[in-house]
Amino acid sequence: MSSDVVSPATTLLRMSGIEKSFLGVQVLHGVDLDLRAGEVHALIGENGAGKSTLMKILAGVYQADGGTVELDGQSVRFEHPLQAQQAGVSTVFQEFNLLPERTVAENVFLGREPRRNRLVDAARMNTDTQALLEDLGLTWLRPATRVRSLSVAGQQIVEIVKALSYDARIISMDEPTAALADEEVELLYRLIAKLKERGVAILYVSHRLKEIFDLSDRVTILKDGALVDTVATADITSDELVRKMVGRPISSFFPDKRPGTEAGDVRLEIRQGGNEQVDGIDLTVRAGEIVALAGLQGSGRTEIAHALFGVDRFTRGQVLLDGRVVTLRSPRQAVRSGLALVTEDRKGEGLVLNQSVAANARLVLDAVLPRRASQGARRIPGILSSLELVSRGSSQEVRFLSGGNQQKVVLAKWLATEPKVIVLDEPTRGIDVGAKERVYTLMRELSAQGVAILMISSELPEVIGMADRIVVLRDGRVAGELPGGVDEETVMALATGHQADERGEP
Amino acid sequence: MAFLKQAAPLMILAIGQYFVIVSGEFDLSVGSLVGAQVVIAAALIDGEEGRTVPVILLMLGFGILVGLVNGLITTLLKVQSFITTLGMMLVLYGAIRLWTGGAPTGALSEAFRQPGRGGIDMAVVRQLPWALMILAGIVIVAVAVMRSSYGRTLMATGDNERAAAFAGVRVWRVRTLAFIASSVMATLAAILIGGYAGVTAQVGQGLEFTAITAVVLGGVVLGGGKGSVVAAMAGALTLEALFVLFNQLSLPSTIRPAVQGVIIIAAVAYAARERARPRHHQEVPSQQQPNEA
Amino acid sequence: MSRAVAVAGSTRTARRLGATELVWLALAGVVVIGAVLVAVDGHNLFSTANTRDMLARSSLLGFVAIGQTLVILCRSLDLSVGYVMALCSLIAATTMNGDPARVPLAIGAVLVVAAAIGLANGLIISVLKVNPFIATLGVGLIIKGYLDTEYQGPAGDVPSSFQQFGYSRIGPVPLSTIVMLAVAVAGILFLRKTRTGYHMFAVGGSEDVSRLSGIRTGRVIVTAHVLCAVAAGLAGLLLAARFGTGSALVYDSGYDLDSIAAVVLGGTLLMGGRGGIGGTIAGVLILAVLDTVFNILEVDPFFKDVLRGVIIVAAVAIYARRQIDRKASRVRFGGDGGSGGSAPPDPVPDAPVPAGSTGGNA
Amino acid sequence: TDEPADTAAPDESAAAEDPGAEGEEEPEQETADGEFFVRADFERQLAQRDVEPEGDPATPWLQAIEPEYVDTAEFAQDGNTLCFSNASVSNPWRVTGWITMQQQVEVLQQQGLIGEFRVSDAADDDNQQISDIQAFIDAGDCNAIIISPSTTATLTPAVEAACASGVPVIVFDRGVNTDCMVTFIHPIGGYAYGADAAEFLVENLEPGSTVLALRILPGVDVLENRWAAAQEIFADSELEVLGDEFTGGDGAEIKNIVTQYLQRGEVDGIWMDAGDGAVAAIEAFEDTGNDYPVMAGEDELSFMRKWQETGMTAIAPVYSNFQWRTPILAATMIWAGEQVPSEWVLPQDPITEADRDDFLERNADMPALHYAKFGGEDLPGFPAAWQDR
Ligand SMILES: Nc1ncnc2c1ncn2[C@@H]1O[C@H](COP(=O)(O)OP(=O)(O)OP(=O)(O)O)[C@@H](O)[C@H]1O
Ligand SMILES: Nc1ncnc2c1ncn2[C@@H]1O[C@H](COP(=O)(O)OP(=O)(O)OP(=O)(O)O)[C@@H](O)[C@H]1O
Ligand SMILES: [Mg+2]
Ligand SMILES: [Mg+2]
Repeated sequence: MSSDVVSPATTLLRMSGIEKSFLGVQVLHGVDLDLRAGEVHALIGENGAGKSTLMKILAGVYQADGGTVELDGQSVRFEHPLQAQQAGVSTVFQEFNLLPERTVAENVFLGREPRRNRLVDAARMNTDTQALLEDLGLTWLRPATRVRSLSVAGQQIVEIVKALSYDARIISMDEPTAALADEEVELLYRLIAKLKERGVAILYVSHRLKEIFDLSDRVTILKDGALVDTVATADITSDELVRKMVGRPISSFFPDKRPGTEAGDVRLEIRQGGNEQVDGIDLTVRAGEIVALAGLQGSGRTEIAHALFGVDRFTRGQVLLDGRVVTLRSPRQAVRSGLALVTEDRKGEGLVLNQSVAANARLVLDAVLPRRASQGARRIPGILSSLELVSRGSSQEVRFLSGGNQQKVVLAKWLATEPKVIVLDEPTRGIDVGAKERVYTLMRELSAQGVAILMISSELPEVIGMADRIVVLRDGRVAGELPGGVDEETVMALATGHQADERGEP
Repeated sequence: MAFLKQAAPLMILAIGQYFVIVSGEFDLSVGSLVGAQVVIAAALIDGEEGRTVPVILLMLGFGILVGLVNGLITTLLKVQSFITTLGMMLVLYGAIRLWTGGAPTGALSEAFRQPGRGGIDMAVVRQLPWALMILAGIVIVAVAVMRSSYGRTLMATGDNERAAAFAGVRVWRVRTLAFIASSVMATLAAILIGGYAGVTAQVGQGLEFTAITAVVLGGVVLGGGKGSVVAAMAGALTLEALFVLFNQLSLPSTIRPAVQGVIIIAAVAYAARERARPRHHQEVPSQQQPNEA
Repeated sequence: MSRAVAVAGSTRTARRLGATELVWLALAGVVVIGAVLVAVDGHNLFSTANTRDMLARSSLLGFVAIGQTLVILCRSLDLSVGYVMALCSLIAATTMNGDPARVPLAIGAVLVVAAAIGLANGLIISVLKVNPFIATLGVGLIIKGYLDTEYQGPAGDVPSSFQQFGYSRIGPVPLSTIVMLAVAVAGILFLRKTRTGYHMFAVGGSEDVSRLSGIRTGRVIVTAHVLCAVAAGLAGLLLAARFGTGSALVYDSGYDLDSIAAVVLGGTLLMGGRGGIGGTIAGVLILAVLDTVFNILEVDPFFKDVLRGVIIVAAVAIYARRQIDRKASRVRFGGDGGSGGSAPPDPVPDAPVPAGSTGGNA
Repeated sequence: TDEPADTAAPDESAAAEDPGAEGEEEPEQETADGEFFVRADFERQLAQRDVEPEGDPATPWLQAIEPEYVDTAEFAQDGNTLCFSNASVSNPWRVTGWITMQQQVEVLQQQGLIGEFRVSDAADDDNQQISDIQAFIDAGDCNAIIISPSTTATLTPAVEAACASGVPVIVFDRGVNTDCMVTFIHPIGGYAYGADAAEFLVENLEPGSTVLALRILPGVDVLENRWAAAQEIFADSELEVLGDEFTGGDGAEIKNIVTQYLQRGEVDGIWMDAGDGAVAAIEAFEDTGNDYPVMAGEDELSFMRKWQETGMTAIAPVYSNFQWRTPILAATMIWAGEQVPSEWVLPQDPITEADRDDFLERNADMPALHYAKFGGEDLPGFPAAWQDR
């Protein structure tokens, strides 16, 4: 598919020189972007490159500090999402934006419920939703189902349906496939094709290069908040794209193992672990080893971490630490047994945002080992400085730190407990390149010290580049185990349950 | 001195309420509890000096029990603390009157009245009230507690319960202890109030709202995780000073609630603005802005 | 696949029945237990007199609780309702001043003043970002100051024509109860049939999500507060009709906390986003039935307080239990054979094979 | 006249229609203002204090001042179910009276004069009390309904409905704006109470002395009457009223306020609209090292004991607690077809230093929050019933 398929390249939207800062940190540096009617325009870049921020500016969630947005040649400035919607711009946000207590139909039509005689026409809302769902081939979704009872993927689909239902001329989608299995991705492909035919412009963010090449006409690459390039997808190879995105060859991105790092005894072992979310999990991690858990979103990786850490439970099977069977019923017991868990949801589960760096860093010590807390806390400044934390001092509230620095505080908090096994769930999510490297280096240092590391990541390059072994999950079960350094397709194939060569090359 | 002596009970209540609020909860039962404790003291002591100490110990035990029940119902049964403590407020109010037949009976002993009423005679200030020394003791303990591991975990729990739980905090225990602290503080306040003014039927009524207002006035955020115990006390002191000021200005007493209402709304609105400012970017702009598009 | 969904769907509905229905079930339970206790005492709970009594007791709290439901659904709270009721009873009685011709004027005045107070509450909360607890407590204090200064006792005179609102009955049902139920029905329709009603659930569920979906959340909160205050104003009118005069002292009768208790007893979440007026009415009726039963059994008034406290907490604890169970609904590998209903059905067999550009021919 | 509203309840409609009542007085600034001061009532109550009540002084609850008897033959009957709608038992005065009433009922039940005694308590909620009264009416088997209204005036329609049901209605303590009941029982009233206290201060303080007024709540008209009478009297005196403060009847609040006034200057006299917490006010003087003030409290024992102990100059105005017996007796009289006064004004004599010790001795074993003139010494339950509660 090439860009000249779309013959009359009417430019619908032109964003130019967009600037945005958070807390004095500039995250967008004069970004330009234009969207043409009937095109799929991919937006790619590393985590934290500013893709979501750009989309949110377009959606009226944030306001740009500088630059202009032109819609049909008219300068616009959206102060409220409603204005964007009214102007024909709809958005699938990266975070879920659904009300769990409301039904699918109510969520889809939220904010613009159909009315008859000034009253909400619930029947029409349901039939319209039903029609929309049927139109999209989603017959298994019921308009009257409560969103709370849907799976993550189901919820993601509702999000997409909601955005489509706006009859918008511009639809931006922020990682819409992140939670989807292959079949649903297929479905999305079909939807996007239909939308293109109608002349809708689609701004599409995804980390999956395959989708970029499958779908897009043009691609804009962001790096560290700055525009790198906008090119026709047909004119670029995936290697080139990655180089533009990362700014250097990927191989040098992941630090090498420290000399002398060796896999020692088995530190952590899960035998046939299972509960309501996962089943038949067998897993071992040795001292000095990095094992990655890969899989699609919702495949149960986080659940394993939670069950291991006593947040949830394994109702079946056994967990062994250093060869001894343990029952961990609470995070407290887990910590006492030498475990640490860096959670995937940094703001929701990792940090107490209104508290200081110091308070966050010593929280686990205070909570679990109060008697040794003060003594243990003395190590913290050293740990923070070795992580190269940038802050205005240890009394600064962590909500004022950048994402990467926040992540360093989380890491420091766990390192202060001197864990024997550390579980890192999406340790680099939303942090910048420099901070990522710091995290990778730290992981190498820890494994050199004999710490067993279980890493969960949705970013395959990271999984492949860092792990000694990769355990791939699918639908809550172990789909297979791969050595580190395999190619992405092999991992994806296991994760989705399809053969890699079934699809075209990226 | 006299002013501080008068303010001491409210400050102590504010400290107790602070523990609960900073952990993200409410305690509406403190007013009823103060009333109940004074009535219990009068009924059980019944004027006999010898019973003073045992009865005070019993009161503390009762206070701990009330806090424990509040805490466990809130944390284990997952009833919102607003409802738990509202229920406790009704139960205490009714049970105490049921027990005493509607009006307080008995009498307090002289010894019981000393902490609230008496003091050490001194040269310069004439008298150093016991109440002030008790307050000072409580403040020192409260500040120390907030600096201890427990205090930090309490703060963390109020800020982000989930993150605290992931860090190994036993949330139910931390919160229950906060409720117990609140009830114990209410008990101590009851000892001072009963000592200060004796038994009356109305004692304690409405103190829960005054205490919550005081804490919020001190900049502590309802919902938890923000504000210091010293600020909460300062809020109580400010509120008490406001009442004295009203009196000094001979403001007609009927109009005082209105002025108080305006002041607390203004103070909290101002604090909300201040808080919103540094992180204003994180929020979607308020929809009141004019449409520029 | 469709089987799995059907199963999921039906279990859902079975669970959903709970929310409001549970409260009505609880009401039925309270009525049955009450009737038995009353019967043992040698009376009949369902006698016309007692039925009237239960209904009459529900109407005043009913008005306030309907309004309170709206604000609580929005994750707000109104502690000023008692003061609004008192003020409105006085405005009504003094405006009428014994003249039947002035009744419409008085009703108009009450509604305007109540709406203005609600507006103030709503704006303080949504614009000044003051916590609803403090905002409405503060507004309540301001009204109290005005009442204390202006009124030294009951004032005004309600013509007997308007007193009918408080005293006349249609069959065993008091007129005020009929009006209250009419308002409740209007409220239910409002929540179920208007956009603003829908948006109240949304704002209570998540203010951020609502805003991102284009809802002007501030307006919704303000509307809820205006309606709540107007409902309290109606309660004030009812008071005036029943008292024949206006009385400031009503603010001490605890209708603020009682109404919140009734709403929560009615199954509405104090955290907002779920619940409704149907449940609230059941909650109010539970309290009214308890009152009547306690009265017939001559339960000590202080013991009533104890019982009420215990019943409210116990009821909410039971709702909370169910709330916890709900989460278990997304089971993938449950003991129930892993049927669940959470995982999206795998293939989409009956979807038409799309023509044109799928991933394959890219 | 037997217009009950004249005494305890101001008749607003009358006041509104006849603004001349206060308009022509054109009182100087400090006098009682407006709405809650009806000069005619004030003067009548003051005069009633000096009227010798009819009846045996040994049973003051059966005495009556200037009674106008009404015939009750139409209500004579054999039925003896007595229904009582109580406003509340939320303060010590009401608790004391309620016990007295129950003791009185027990005696009459033993005599077979009263059968069932049915009570509902409205917990100070007017609306609830209206429902309570309606429940009695609807039940239809009350042979008499006694009502102790929670707020003057607001219960008027409910009381009228009770009258309309044909059952004899007895109202006591606070009044309502109707005269449909068979009898309205009350002590002389709020003006007399407030005047007793104020006059004592005027007599016992030097001209130019300062007085602090402590009040419970705003907006309770019976309490407003007390204060209105006091203002009237203070205005004619040379005393300086420092201020009037609301205390909610809470001892701690009272002590705080008095202490604050003492810090600012001398307080020579204290006027209270009710004696709850009077001891706290006195202690404020002790604790700040000031001389005792001249004090008007109430016949609550805590105050009277403190008064005796300190020997201060004081008076205990009385709002006769023994009135709680009268409605019960009135009900049996009505059933028997005996005449009762349509407005049954009971004596209301303050306790002075002269009879203080006598009352204290009689109540020596009673709890602190008991009222000296409770009038139940001759009832069989005495003293245990009032002690144990
Ligand atoms: N509300 C906010 N406050 C402070 N910083 C923010 C905020 N939102 C985003 N950022 C920061 O801005 C930068 C860009 O974030 P953005 O979410 O746009 O990245 P992204 O390209 O979408 O990344 P991802 O691929 O992880 O979704 C990041 O460094 C992030 O930490
Ligand atoms: N339908 C659902 N509704 C609510 N929460 C869910 C649902 N499914 C999963 N979760 C929760 O979301 C979290 C992630 O789920 P899970 O472990 O299955 O996914 P994962 O493979 O870690 O994927 P990711 O972390 O990328 O979302 C877990 O805490 C799980 O309990
Ligand atoms: Mg993003
Ligand atoms: Mg995960």
